[in-house]
Amino acid sequence: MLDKEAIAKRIAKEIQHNSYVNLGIGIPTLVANYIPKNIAVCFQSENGLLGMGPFPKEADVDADLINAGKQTITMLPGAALFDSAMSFGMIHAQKIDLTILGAMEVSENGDIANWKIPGKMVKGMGGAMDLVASAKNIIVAMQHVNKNGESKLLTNCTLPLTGIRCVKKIVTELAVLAVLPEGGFKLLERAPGVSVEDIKKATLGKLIIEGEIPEMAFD
Amino acid sequence: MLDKEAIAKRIAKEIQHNSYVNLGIGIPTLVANYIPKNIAVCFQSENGLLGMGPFPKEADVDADLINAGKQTITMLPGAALFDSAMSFGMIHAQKIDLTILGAMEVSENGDIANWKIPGKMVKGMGGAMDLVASAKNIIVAMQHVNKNGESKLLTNCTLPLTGIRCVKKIVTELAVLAVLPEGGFKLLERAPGVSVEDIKKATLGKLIIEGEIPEMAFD
Amino acid sequence: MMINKQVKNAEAAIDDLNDGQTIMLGGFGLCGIPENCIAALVKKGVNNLTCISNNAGVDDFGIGLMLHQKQVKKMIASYVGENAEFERQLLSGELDVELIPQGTLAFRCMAAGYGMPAIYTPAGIGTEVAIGKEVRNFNGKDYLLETAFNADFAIVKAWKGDTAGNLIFKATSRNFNTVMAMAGKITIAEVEELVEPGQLDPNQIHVPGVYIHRIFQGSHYEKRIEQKTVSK
Amino acid sequence: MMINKQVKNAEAAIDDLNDGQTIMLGGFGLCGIPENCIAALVKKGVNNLTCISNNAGVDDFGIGLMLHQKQVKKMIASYVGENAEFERQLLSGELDVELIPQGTLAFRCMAAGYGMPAIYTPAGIGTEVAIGKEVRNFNGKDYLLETAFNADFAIVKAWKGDTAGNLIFKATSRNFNTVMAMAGKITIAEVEELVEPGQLDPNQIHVPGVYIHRIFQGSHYEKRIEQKTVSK
Repeated sequence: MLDKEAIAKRIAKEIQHNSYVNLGIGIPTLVANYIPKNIAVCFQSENGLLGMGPFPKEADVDADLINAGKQTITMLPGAALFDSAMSFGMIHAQKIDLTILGAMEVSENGDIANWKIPGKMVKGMGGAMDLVASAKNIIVAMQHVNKNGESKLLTNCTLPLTGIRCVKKIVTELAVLAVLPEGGFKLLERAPGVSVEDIKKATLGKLIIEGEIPEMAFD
Repeated sequence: MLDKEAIAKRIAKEIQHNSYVNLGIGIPTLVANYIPKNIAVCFQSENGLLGMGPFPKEADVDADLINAGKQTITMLPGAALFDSAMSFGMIHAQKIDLTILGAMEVSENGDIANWKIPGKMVKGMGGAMDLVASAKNIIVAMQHVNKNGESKLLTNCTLPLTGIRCVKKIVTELAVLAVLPEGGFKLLERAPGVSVEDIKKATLGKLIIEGEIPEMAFD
Repeated sequence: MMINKQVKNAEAAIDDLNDGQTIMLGGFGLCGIPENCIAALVKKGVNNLTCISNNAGVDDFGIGLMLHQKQVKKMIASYVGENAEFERQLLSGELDVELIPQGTLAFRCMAAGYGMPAIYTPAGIGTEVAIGKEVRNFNGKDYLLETAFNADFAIVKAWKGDTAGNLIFKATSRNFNTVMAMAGKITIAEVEELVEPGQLDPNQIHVPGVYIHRIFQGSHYEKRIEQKTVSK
Repeated sequence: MMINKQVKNAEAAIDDLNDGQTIMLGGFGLCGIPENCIAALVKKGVNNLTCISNNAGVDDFGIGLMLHQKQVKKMIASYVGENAEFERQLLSGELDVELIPQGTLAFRCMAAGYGMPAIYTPAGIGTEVAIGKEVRNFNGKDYLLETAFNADFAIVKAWKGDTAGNLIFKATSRNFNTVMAMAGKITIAEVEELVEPGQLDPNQIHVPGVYIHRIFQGSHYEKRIEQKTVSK
């Protein structure tokens, strides 16, 4: 079983050289800490920044420079600022190569629900619906089961959708899975110490297991 | 009969305090020379400038600073630069109060033709179709008749249209005329030395003459 | 002579902003919000407003101050988390809330500023956001038709401005301020530093003055930070 | 590590630009045109191109150089005056020409850069530009539906750029260069001055590097003036 940092570390391996990446709030934000030095990557913050850097030193905190999670941040050399329209324009024009975000549910055809629980507080979708409607590649970082022990990998989502047929890959504390174009969660890797049987038990949607499933490598 | 400078001078009187104005090529460009000192006006050049100033001194000529007629120009204090999309965006959003442009023909319902003569060279409409489709107020500066002595104020335009039902006022070497919402050229002023009869002869479309027609005043 | 948009202060700028009107408020979270104008709106006590803004402030700052006084009838936003009074008014039915995707919010402002009556966006396809909206397929992909906003006032906050109305923003405080500035029937800009025409580089202006109807230099900016995060 | 878009020169930048492709070329008149890339296209002799550009250059400069070599099959532009060879090819039927309103040209580029499949514009309503196009009424006004451009390459010219692809333009040479830069499937930027990341103020960048695929510092800019006008 992986902790949040390990999930982020595993996802970091998915990031390709020379790519533009949008990181959602939560585990996705941690991914930035695990990018290998030899990989050129540029992080977009959808409130209007490309080239987002780490959190600032106390003395460098600037109220006018925040990320989409409202956290104070810094800019790296080569950063560019723009407005919200251009930001979502570049998202819709697929200039962002990879989006990593959290989810409450993912269905076996790649639908995602992550913005609303009816009857409970609704905080709003923010930029998530734009990101999932347009991203070339979407990786979901989430726990395999919810607090009640119920699978979050379903045949169909039960919560209001954020987007349809968009998730390409899922990394959980138990496994790495691809969402196949024809539907189904294809098991790619097991977390250390996790058996295929454990993953089967935690997955309600169609799980596809072909051949030996390797354990995740982290090097 | 007015010369080109006098037509420009008469049109300059139409420009209101605190207005944004787009001037077309030809006579309209001359209008800028006759704005009273107490009138605040800002000229837009649709290639990307608000706050266009006079032509530069020889030493200040800059190939990167031209107007929509490709002439070298200057910027006034308070000028702003932008791209072609924003430029036409502000035109379509009616942020420009007045457009002054030339025409080959105007019809009595306010249609305008000024971009193409079939069979002859077609230079293109440039920004004219955008301007006439959106401007709050359009004044046409032109000769009353063409080189063959034919009226350019018609019942219907014969040349390919640039826009429909858009011209509000016309200033020619003979007269100032309003295009009425219900159709028709309403004669407002005569040029010095020009009779109502002269204007009647030169106008093919519906001419509306009510009461005494004053001679233009210039001061 | 350059057109002069300067007004004395926030009170003068919002003097004719009345009950029942629709207003846009720039900012993302508490970053780049028009603090002076919000304070003036609270003081003026104008009511039954429809507010278009990415967020609704927090309990005791930003639009939260207006919510506290129940000045807002309807809120159009993309994210409204972290605001207990907002939640209470939403659940009690006092407040009408329309949540829309953040890009849709930006594009509906931009459409207004560009004279486009509507735009197409893929955001929300297949979700409850699409309910009742026109869906159209272009090149194999579905899009929603979303209409331009129609706001009586847009209220934005810039870093620098000149009396001709030209604006320059700093860092990520630009966010929705540009597109909203372009979208208002009347646009009010408050700036940290107001200068004379000619003091700003025309090449660096983010919003040309033609979009701005009133401008003033604000004061006492608090610029509250929602999530102060630092690295050691 | 920042993504590096630098290529050696114009020849390297257009190396895989092939016969029959659609290319956008920035500039208004001869102001802000990608002189180095045009020279390289002429030298390479690539043919049957569809060119999208506001103008077609003059007889012996700009796109006129490509017309002279008959490299252009189709020209999409808003204004093509003052070009005798262009006129000859148009009248002889050698050249296919599509004239569109200047705003429509800008918006069809912008649509591509913003992921919008189409936009609505009032320009051309009631004219021959509207023939065969969908007309739709919004709020009592008619608009034409115009689709986003789909260009294999966009070639633009900026004043300053960094190796991450960020661009800054000077004065009115910005024109179509920004929206075309955002619209190309592959975008090439030539700049007068290429600097390292961190040398440009992030607040002043007109086109973020994410839109740029290749960038190089051009040389020997002629920057010809079409209409030199001076005051005494």
